[in-house]
Amino acid sequence: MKTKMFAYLALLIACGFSLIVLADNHEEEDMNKLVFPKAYTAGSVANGGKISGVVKFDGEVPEKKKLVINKDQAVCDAVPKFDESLVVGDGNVLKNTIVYLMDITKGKDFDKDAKLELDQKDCRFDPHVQIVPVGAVLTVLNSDKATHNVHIFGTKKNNTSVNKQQPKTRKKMRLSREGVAKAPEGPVEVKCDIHGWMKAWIAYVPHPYFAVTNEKGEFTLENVPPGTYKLGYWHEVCGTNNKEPVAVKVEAGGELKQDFTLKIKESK
Amino acid sequence: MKIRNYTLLLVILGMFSVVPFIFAQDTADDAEEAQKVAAGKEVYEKSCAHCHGTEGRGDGSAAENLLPQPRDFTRGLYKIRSTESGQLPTDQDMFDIITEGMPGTSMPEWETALDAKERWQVVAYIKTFYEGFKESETPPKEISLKGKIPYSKESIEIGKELYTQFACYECHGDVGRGDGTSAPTLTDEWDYKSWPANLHQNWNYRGGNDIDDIYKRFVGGIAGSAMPMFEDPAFGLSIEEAKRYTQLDNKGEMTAAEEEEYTQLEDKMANAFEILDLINAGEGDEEQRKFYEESMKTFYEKSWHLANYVKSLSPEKRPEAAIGKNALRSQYVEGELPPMDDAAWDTLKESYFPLVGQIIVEPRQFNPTIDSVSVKSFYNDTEVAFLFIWDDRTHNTSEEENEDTGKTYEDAMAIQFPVKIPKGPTSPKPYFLWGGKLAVYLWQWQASAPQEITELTAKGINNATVQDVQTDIQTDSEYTNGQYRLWVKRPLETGDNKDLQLKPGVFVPIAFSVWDGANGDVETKRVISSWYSFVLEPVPSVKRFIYPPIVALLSLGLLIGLRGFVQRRNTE
Amino acid sequence: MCRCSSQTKKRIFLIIGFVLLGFVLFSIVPAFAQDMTDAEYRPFPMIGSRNAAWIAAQLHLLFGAFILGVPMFAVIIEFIGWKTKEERYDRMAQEFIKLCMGAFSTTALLGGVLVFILLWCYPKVMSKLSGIFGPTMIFYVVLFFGETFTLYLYSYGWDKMQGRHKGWHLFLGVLLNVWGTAIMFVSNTWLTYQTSPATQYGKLSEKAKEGWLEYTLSQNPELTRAEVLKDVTDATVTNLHNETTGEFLGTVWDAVNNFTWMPVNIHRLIGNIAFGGSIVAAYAAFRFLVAKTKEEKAHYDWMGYNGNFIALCGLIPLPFAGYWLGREIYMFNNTMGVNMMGALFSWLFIIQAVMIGILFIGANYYLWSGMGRIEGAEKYARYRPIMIAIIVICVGIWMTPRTLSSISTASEQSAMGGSNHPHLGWFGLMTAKNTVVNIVILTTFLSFLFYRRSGKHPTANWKNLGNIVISSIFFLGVVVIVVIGIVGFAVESDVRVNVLTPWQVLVALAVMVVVTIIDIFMYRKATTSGTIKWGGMTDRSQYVLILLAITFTSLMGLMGYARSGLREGWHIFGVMKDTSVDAYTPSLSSAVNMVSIIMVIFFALVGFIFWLGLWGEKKKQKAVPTMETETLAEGND
Amino acid sequence: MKKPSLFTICFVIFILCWVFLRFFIGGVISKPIPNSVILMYMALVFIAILVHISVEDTRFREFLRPIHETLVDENRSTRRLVFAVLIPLLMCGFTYTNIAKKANPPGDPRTVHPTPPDNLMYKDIVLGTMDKAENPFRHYEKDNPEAYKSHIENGRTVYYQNCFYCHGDHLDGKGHFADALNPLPANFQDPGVLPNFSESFFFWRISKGGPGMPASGTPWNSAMPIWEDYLTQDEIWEVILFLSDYTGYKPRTFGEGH
Repeated sequence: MKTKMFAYLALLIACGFSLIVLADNHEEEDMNKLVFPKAYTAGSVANGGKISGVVKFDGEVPEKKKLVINKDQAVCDAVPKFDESLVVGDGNVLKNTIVYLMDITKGKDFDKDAKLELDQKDCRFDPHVQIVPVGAVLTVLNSDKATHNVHIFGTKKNNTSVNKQQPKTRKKMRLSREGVAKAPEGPVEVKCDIHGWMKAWIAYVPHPYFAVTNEKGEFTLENVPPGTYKLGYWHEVCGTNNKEPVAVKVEAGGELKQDFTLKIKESK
Repeated sequence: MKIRNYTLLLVILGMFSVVPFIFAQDTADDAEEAQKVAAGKEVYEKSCAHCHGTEGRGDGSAAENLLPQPRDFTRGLYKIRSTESGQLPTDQDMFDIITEGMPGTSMPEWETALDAKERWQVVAYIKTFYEGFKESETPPKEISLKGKIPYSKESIEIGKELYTQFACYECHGDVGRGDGTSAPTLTDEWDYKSWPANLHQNWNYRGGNDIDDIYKRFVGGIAGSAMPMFEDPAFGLSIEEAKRYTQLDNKGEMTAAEEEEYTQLEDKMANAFEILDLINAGEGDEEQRKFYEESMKTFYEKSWHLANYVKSLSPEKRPEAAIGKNALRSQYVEGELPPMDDAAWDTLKESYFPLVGQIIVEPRQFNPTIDSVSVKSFYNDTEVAFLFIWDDRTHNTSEEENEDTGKTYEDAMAIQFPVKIPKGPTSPKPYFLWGGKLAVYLWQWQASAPQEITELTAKGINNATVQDVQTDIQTDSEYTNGQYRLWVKRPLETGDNKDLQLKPGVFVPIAFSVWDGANGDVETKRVISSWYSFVLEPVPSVKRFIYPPIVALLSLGLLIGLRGFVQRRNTE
Repeated sequence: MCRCSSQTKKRIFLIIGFVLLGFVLFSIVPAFAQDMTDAEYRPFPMIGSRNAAWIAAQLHLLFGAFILGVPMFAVIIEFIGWKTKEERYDRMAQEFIKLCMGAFSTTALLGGVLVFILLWCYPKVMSKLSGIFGPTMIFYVVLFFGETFTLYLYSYGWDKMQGRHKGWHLFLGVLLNVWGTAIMFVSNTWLTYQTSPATQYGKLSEKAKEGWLEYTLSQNPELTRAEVLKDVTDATVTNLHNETTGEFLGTVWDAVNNFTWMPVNIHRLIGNIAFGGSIVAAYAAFRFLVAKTKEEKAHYDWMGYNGNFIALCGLIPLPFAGYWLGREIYMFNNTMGVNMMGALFSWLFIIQAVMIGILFIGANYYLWSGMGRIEGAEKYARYRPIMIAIIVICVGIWMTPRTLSSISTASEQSAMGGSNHPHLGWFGLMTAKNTVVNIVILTTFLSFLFYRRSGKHPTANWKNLGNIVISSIFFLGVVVIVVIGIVGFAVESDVRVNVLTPWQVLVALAVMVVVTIIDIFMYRKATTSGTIKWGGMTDRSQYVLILLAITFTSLMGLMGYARSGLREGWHIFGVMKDTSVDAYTPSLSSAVNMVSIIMVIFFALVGFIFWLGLWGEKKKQKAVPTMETETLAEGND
Repeated sequence: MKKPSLFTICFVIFILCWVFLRFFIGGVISKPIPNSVILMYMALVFIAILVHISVEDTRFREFLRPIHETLVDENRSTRRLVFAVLIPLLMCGFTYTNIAKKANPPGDPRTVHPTPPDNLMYKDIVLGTMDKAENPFRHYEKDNPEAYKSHIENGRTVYYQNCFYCHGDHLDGKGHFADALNPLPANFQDPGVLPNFSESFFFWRISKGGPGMPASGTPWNSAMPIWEDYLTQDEIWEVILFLSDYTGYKPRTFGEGH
């Protein structure tokens, strides 16, 4: 009798536990992605505020890892390349972090003139992290004398995978039909399978309040309509703050400073 | 379908009740669909869920050890489609895959296990895992097979040229054995290791191996994998122009005239790509559209040539395993046995030994990369020579220890014989996995010591010992274009009772173990074969000329005798 | 006896000498056994102990089968002759017994040789067996005495006890069969015990129950009496020995009444009849072929017919008896059953199937040939091709092996997709085999029915209706058998073995019984149109009779190998291990060789005995009864 | 047209039977039949024809007539000559091909159903005698269908994590590793497999695998792993439940009184 009861109890606990784990897992999936508002209306913004700041890295800065170039050395190994998943500049500033407003529903429109280019130069994607408005056209350049293939991973939300070869004869390729992201999501991985080390990220976004930190770790979000927002970030290895976004209050015409300090996400 | 036709008829005839009938038809269709999905769920859960997961995420209980991984249906990524890149598959595509399975993977053909109705139901159910199927209003655009170019020597020649132009070698290697320089780093979108196809083994093509299939894979890409949708690298150029361009491109120094020609061609292409982008974006004027269509025609033509070339690389069908009459037969030659590079080897037919992952003893190999080993052999009065040939996409000689496991991963090969040849069909052979109670005799070869063979005696896969007395076994080996060739020569008799002693005319069990370092093969993790047979084919005896005439004479005598007997009987 | 020639006397003395020699050898069993327990095995020179024992045992068994089988139908035929007052039956019965006489002494002698070999080579086993079966051995000797005595009285009193004393003579004949059957039953106990030394607890004697209980408790001190007794009624008690002391725990009856005793008894009883009939038929065929006169030919044709008829009567129920035996073996020990049907001996059963196929085809052939000598039998000839087709197809299914791994090349196997053929593999299953064997039996029965009807015209006014009824019964019977067979593929084997197959057998038997009854009534007052021209048989059909005898003999030899080999490494299965050099099961091919050698010896001996029988006859010209217009079938009704 | 002779008819029937077996049964409707089996069937056909023609004397004579004529008839000397050349030539050719034929390696005669030991063991634990050991979950089928179902589910997981590589998704012995195995893996969809053996027998074969085959099972050559090294007792019993549940075939049971 007793053993049976224990067994039941154990079973019950196990069930509960696995439920928690499952639920956790589910969340975990979203944890690595950006968070978008349900809807966004673009219009003109009068007297918007500005959010800026610096993203810093906290922790021991790992040594720069030189990529092993195992092929096309003549083209690809002319410039030494390093792993770009964690680029820390002087003063521990962190490059390639997306900082954005999570819950903005109304605001400015995208900059129509902005050039959306993903270059492949010296067998490296440039930029490493890129913001692409939903529905926009991305121009992929091939500045190398080598064949690449642009492999943008598919996602669950109807953004099917794109994988197009870009021969060295084709300097410019507009990813129009395939490249139009149908839904906001990301960032998604971009790879060149031919040169396995080439990697980049693209975020399909529905509104323009996204910024990627530069070499100095700086970001700026301009022309933000006054209001209270959740400020989020994403970084390739440091993850997101989706669980505890920073609340910011933007005053009309005001300027807000918000710095972040990121640590390497603990891998499970 | 029927309901729809029926309604259509009614719409035309019954002018007055159009609306309600359409409505009725819609709901009927919906109900039918719902029923189909429900039925499909049942079938799915019995037959598919163990690999693809109850929620279609490709995470069923069996998924752990499978490579390629079972399809994750929640992302709408389907490798084998008849539709263009970035598009969803047609229902027929999904039905076909279920029906025929995917060769070279763990996806079996379901044709015999499920009837057609059930398979369609499963298709309906699988589509519910991905919202994209519901949302897409227009049916996916199928790849047109128009303008197919017949399979011919000329076409294959052109295809071979294009193979380089299109940079297929990057992954598939110079001659197509999947040994391209990019091969070791390829992964799929789920970050699982994937290997480029060995184009010499078309029985492993996931989506079928006829020319149409190859063409579709080429034009439409293989979604989720590293195989991209191809772009004509010489778009806007004719095949001849493209050839010329490649010629010039490969030239180190160009004359001024050539330089100019080269620039011209480049401009032409740049221009063509420009137009291509415009058309893709839905822009472009009538003239540009015309140019685009012309150029695309050339591209499709090239694709057919390429498909023809790829088709030509593999044998017609997978070679028959070396059993029965296909057993490995060593041919007798007089005098010296030919060395590895001798042309004499080409005169022999290969015997084909399929290999599978060793999943009996830990560590196990569930995802083998080596498909088979082919063997040829010669012998003379004192010696026997073997040539072992197998495809391996990577050449791993690394003697460095792996940081994580502390093991070295290198390519290797072991050829296994029993120590004592079984006397007859009922006399037991040693256990096929390196022996057991009965011992086996092994030749072990490693890529790091390509000119050496070690003799082992084993009484179990983890119970092998290097023989104290090593017979002088001559070895030679090479690795080229994704293929190993290993040449071994040994005396027929060694005088060592731990070795196998060979005599012509006696069938000897033979088995293989092969390691692919790049696939993590080490120790018992390897690919293996079960026992096969080989024989030193005896020189045909003279008896075949002596006995037949005797038999003929005897039978004639018998006939005459019979006639005499009948005649006597008649007269009696 | 006084009328006998001096040569006959010589012969009699010879026979008596042989018998006595055998008897002496036999009677020293217990004496020998007691003293020789110290040596476990002694080698037999040249051929080895096992082969020696094998040859002697098998030969003894073949002769024994003959002398046990023949008197059974001799008595019946004698009775028929007495009642119908037809001398030819009486003559034939006497001729049978004469054949028997010669074989009898040989049997005794061989028995003696066998015992001697066993005692010499296997003293420990014999001591163990005689320890258990001591009383039965004495009983056996007594029976043997009775048998010998009765046989002599019966045979040599034949001519004297005609007329008034015929009733007494017949009684002697019956007594002879009682002795004979009892002898076989007794000797069967020893060898069945070796194979299956076990019985159900519920069937044990009180003494054995108590003994076993005590012993079990002493071996498992943690158990209580109640615990052991719980659900024990159905349990198979495999060991009736105290392993430490070697004491036998039950009465002799407990050892006798083991799992396979009765099935083997029945199987052998029927088998002996069939075997005896076939040997007699072969003898008749031989005499037919060498006969010089028409009368002689007619007589031996008739005798061959009768022999074959008897063999057929035995052959038809034989598979059912065999099935029962097999079932009991499964019941006793599943492993042994699997061994028999699926593993070690499975190929033997394919060979058996081939032989039984030959038997059935041969028997039918003989019947059809026989119809050639009956006027008015032609009208049944048109059914013959269909019947041939049915039998051949059924035999084909019957002999299709389940696993083709040893008779197909590797490439054939890969073409089939395994060692089983995807469709023919179904024929290899038991249910298919049971179905076809029932159909073959029914077809053979139909052949016989046609034979019986040949040359006769029923006068019953319901003859058309009767024919329709008979046809529908046949048709329905076959349909039911086939349906049961098909259902058999889908059900659990437990159901199949215990329900479906018995039903199939019952249906086949029912068809035969009902049809026979209807047929007898229909042809009660039949007019005859044709005559049987005895002696008008083809030579071919006589060779078939000889072939049948040979097949029977090999079949018995092979089945003996299976029954004995089933024990594998045991003298007494599960009780006493074979530790001799021969403690392995010989391969099928060596068994086939052995059986062939034994068969050759057997026929040489039989030929010699028959020749002895001819010896005395040469002088007196035999009066052969003239054949009348009657059919024999009538006489056998 | 002249009616063909009995001999011709028989000859044609014989050939037709062969064609039927070789190409129709062994081609159109099923897989090829091994030659030895065809030979066996053809022997039966031959016997059947022989029986039919020889059972009546008149017919036998009619059958033999063409042979007789060819042998002795004055008018048939051309035909006789043709046969006198043809038959020895055929025999000559037949002998030559037989002698010159390349020997094929011996097949793998393997005991399909090896004899199980008396006791059922899991590692060193005796689970009972082979006859008596029962599947501990089998009784749930009647008294607790829910639990029964869950054990089957466990069995399913065990199967698809361990067995299906060889025995196939559909339990038909056609897993993706099956091609290269010799002998081929067991096909549980075959009605001759599950119903003929007890669950204890399957437990034994699964737990001990190829290396655990008894000596009487030789020459064995099975790639079946020793599953007791990887699976628990319960898992083996569960996978047996799953096999029978999926295929609908019940392993052999022994009726009352055994």
